[in-house]
Amino acid sequence: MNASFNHPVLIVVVPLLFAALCPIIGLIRRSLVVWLALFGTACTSFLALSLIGRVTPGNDLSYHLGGWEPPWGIEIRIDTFGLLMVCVISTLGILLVLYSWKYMERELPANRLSYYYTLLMLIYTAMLGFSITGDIFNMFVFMEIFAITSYALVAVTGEKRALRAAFKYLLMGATSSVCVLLAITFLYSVTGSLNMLDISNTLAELSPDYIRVALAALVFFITGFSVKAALFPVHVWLPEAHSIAPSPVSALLSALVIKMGVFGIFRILFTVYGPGFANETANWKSLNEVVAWAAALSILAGAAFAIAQKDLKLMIAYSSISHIGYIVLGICLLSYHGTAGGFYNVLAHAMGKASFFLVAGCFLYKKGFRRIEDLKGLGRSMPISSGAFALASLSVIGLPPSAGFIAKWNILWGCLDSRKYLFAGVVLLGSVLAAVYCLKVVYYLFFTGPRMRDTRIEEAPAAMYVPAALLSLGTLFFGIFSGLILPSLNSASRILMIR
Amino acid sequence: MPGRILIILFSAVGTVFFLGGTVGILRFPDLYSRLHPSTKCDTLGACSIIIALCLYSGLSADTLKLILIIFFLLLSSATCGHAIGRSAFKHDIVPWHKPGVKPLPFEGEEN
Amino acid sequence: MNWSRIFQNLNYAVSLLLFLMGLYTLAMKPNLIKKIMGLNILETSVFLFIVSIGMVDSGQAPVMAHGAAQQVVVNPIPQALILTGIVVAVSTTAVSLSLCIRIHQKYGSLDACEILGREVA
Amino acid sequence: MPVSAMLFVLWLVFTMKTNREHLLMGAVVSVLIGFFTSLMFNRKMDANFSLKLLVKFPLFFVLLAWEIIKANLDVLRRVFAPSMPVSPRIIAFDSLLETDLARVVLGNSITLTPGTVTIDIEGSRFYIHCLAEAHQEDLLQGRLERMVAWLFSEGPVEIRRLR
Amino acid sequence: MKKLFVILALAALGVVLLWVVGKMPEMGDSRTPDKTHVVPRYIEDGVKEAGAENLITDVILNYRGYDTMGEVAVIFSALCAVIALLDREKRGVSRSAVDASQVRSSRIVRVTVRILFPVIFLFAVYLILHGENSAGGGFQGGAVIGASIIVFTLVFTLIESTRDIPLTLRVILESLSVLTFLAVGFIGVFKGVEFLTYILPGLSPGVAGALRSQVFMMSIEIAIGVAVGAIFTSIVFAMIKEENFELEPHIPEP
Amino acid sequence: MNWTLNLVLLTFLVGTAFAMIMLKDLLAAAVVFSAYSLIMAIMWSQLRAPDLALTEAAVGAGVTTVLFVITIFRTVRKENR
Amino acid sequence: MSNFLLAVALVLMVNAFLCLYRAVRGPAIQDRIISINIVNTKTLVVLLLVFFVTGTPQLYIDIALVYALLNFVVTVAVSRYLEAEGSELRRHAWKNPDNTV
Repeated sequence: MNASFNHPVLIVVVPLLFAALCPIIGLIRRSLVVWLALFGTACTSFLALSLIGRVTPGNDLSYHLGGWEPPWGIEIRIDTFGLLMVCVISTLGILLVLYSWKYMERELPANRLSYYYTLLMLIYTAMLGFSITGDIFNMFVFMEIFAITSYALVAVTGEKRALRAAFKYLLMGATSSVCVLLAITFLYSVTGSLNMLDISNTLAELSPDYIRVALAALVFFITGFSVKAALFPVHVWLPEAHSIAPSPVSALLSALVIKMGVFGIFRILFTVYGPGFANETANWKSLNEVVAWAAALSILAGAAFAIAQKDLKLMIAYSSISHIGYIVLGICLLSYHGTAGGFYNVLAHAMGKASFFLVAGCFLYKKGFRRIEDLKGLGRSMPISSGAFALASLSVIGLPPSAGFIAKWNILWGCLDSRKYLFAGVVLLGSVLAAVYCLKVVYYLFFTGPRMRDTRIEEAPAAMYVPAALLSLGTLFFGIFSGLILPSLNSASRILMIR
Repeated sequence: MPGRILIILFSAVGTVFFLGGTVGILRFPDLYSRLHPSTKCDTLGACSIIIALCLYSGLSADTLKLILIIFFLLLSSATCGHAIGRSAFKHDIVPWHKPGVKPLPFEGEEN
Repeated sequence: MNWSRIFQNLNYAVSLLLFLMGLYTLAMKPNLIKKIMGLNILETSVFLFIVSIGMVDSGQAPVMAHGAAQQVVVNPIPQALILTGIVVAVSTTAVSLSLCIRIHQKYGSLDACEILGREVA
Repeated sequence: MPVSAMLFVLWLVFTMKTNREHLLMGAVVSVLIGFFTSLMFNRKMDANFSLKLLVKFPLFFVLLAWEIIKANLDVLRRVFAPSMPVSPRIIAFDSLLETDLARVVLGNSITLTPGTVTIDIEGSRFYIHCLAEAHQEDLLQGRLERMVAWLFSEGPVEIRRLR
Repeated sequence: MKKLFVILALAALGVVLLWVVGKMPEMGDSRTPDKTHVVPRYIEDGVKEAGAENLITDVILNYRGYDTMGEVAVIFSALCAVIALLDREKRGVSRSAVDASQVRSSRIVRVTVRILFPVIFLFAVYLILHGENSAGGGFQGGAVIGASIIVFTLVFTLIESTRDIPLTLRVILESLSVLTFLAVGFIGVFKGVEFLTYILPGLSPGVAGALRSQVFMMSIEIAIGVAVGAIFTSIVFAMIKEENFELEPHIPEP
Repeated sequence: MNWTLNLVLLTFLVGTAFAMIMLKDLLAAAVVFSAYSLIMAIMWSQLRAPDLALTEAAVGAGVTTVLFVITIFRTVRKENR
Repeated sequence: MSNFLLAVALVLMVNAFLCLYRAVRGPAIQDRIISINIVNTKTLVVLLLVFFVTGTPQLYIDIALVYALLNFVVTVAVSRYLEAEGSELRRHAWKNPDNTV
């Protein structure tokens, strides 16, 4: 029993602790809350990164809460994918809190700032808990936490359209939560367990009477989670909510929260049901096909809508739909390259999209510009932000030295692997469309407007452009050093497919 | 067995009172008069059925709680009736009068 | 379809009916507060469903008295889950209602058609 | 403190246990809640309770119960009669009772007794809704008012005597 | 037209669901998978292992205590959400449709609330403290506390109520539930066992199971009760607040 | 679990839900909602779930409905259409 | 005996169903509140009957107590706001707020 024995649960508990402390500290000194939140996220990310050596593919880290063994108690189970999510969330968390420091000071009255940070810490708690839990009802509980907090975070400025967007989000999100609960009900009624592995074992030898119910549960799970992930037919809440929310919140929602929906789909399709269930019935595979089609449609629709937008943040939001499509497509290809690529895209998109939104926030903060046309020549007056945008757009498009390239390359490989050439075409077309909308912005930033001499450099505060720049450098880093993560993702996916 | 008869009696009486409350709610002409069956008949119906239950369970630990329920029911239903009536009064909802009867001064302007 | 079986599992059928009614309210009623009520119906219907699953005929409530002999007890797990579920429902309702208040302050209306333009979300 | 004592009795009724821990818990809880309540109500609470009231109250309750039963039978008769013999009206009268609590008890008793519902109290003036003329006369005889005056030992001497 | 379409779609969904439910385990059957797979252990050993006679309390506070921590976090986040949405510093004229602070409520209601308030409160405390051996528990008791204070606030005005429950105290009480949960969990962590394992600081693991659990469960229940009461109170205060709204233009969007 | 009572309760549940959906007056719908949750509480006790019944009673009668009422008075009383 | 009590509960539920008519129909909001109040009282009694028939009343009787205590919360809340609305209509109560005290 070594010192890091309790780290899995501490990842969830530490941000919760800081969330509870935030309002109390806020009463004493409001300016301290930011530092508290920063410290909390730093601790969390230290804990998360310290787990890296301990989880290897096929060798999950299991932690029994309260000392009750799994089917009876709740289990925390960290596999490679969960570990990836945890590291991404907690590392991005620090940067987003740092960014919020200056940005939110202007957006919110002082008395609500401490509650903003509380909500931020709570949403981290929920996402971390969601990623590493091994229990479906526990997953639902954490899903509700991040759902409620994200409704509030969208509307936190109290702006007119933000409220509308938040309400729309709330109605769809709450309905999807009910769908998930109903699915849990169905699944519980035929398996009698809530632990994922236990359910998976039970499903493999399910009595044929209950196959129908289990499939209904699967359908409801996927419906519910795809609303949270904003897949194509049910994406309608996303553009408004993500574009109107304050920029760090947009970055949070786009980079992390919708990934939770994807992760939910992944967990249900592979950890809970999995190929073992597929041996009983062909339905699992055909459902995978359906989801993959929805994902392909989201890739195209998201990119097409993004091209049509005039508003920068709205464009980025639609681009998120497209990228969620990539991730889900990769996961649903049933080829280990695809799954690894999908998860690599989680990393790449989290950094790239967060960088996009943060840069958009910088523009908004400094100049008050939202429209793409207004950005003319901003590349000269705000070089660091614009540079970060350009760098991140490499990753979003999927051009070679960036992480996005590695991700899309692997997804493409997966498509070819499983002989779905149509999907391969979709992936390529999506990249071309992404190039159109990203390069339009880059063009406006750097190749139009007044000449270099006429402009002074007016950069946003360092606390704002540093996170953005770091994130876009990160996309480059993980593009070049893809060997750090990709092999273990590959082998973990391979194990997943064999099981 | 006298206990049984008492229980049946009490619950029957309670049911009749409840029925009276329902019919009163449905039949009476206006809001204020509907207050009467709702506050009185219902409360007494509930009380008598609860007394029947007291008898049914015999003298046990629950009896005191049942009596407490009766007490709270009386208090709260009287208060509720008053509160509803007062809100209607504040809303200037004019009470219904029998066609032949000369209406009394409303709001007690003179009496 | 066997009628006696439906009658036995009436709770399932009714919670499905309530589920559909909640969905209908959520989709069709323009008023936001009405939508929230629909959401509540929706949630309650699922709660009813899962607790009905845990029911055992002639079972007792899962509270063991001191030194009681082994008795038939209904399944405590769904009840524990729904306890959490009710809390979640209340929280969602509180958040959505405060959103309603703010929306009314800004828009002067709670009608989804007026707020969202032509479409009814 | 009287509040706390009452609460302790209620606690006993709630728990139905007489272990030492439970009694101790009850004592602590009721003292705390008594303190909290007096804080919330600015210590106005304690003035109204006295031991005499505690003795008189059950008697009053019995009398009231009889009135309630009469009231119910009367309303029941009017409800079920095919012709529905009601002619509702609102009347106002001034009560001679002085304290808040007494007026409130009177108001609630009026609500619970024959064909009358208290609509409003403004100062000493009561607005009563009567279901029929008989109820109005019954009320204005002031029997209930005397009962309440007896219960709280207040008001002018002529109404303080019970009947 | 749209209505008809939606109704048809819902009917189709209903038929499909009925088709699915037709294959579900019968209601009331005691041999269904959910009652034979995991649950028997709870029923047979729950009281011995976990310490409370109420199996539901066992499940939510001991076997699945982590879920309950999540539940507490849910309600805490709801509170933060409501406050972040509604709390305003600027003063201004109320824009609500009805301004209830201008009218005092009826005296009968006031006195009744005055009588019933301590009783409801006491009952709430009773519910909190007796979650182990009968129905009740922290959340229910907290809800009743919240309801009692809500009634108080509605009948007396908000100013009278907020004066008596100061903001600072409320904020601390609200965080209390989460903090207590974490404290209880961390006791286990510091003793070198899993989070939320109920171990007393003085005792080594494995001694006097039921009693030990009861101490922890009781403290968690009390903390949840107090905090839920405070949270509901704060939510209602935030929603009711009439005189603290900034004056905003009230023009509907064209 | 008495099937007649169960049937009546379920009918009532659907009836109150229907009334809640159909009423144009939101305040009335909120008040009906309290009745709905009380019926739900009886359902819970029928299903041998005393804890749930208690929660539903406390929350439905005490908190949710009051939240609805407060919101309705802060916003609008009547549904437009 | 228990069958008789169940029959009483059934009759009460049917009664309550009739009351729902007034809740749907009632012209004024107060009518609806009255009828819902009646429904709630009946529900409470039915609850008690069900408990006693079930055989373990000590578990459930707290629920009835919660009802009895909280039954009037909703009514008081609604009527309180209705009063305020009414006085808003009449515009006299708040000019001299002391007259109702």
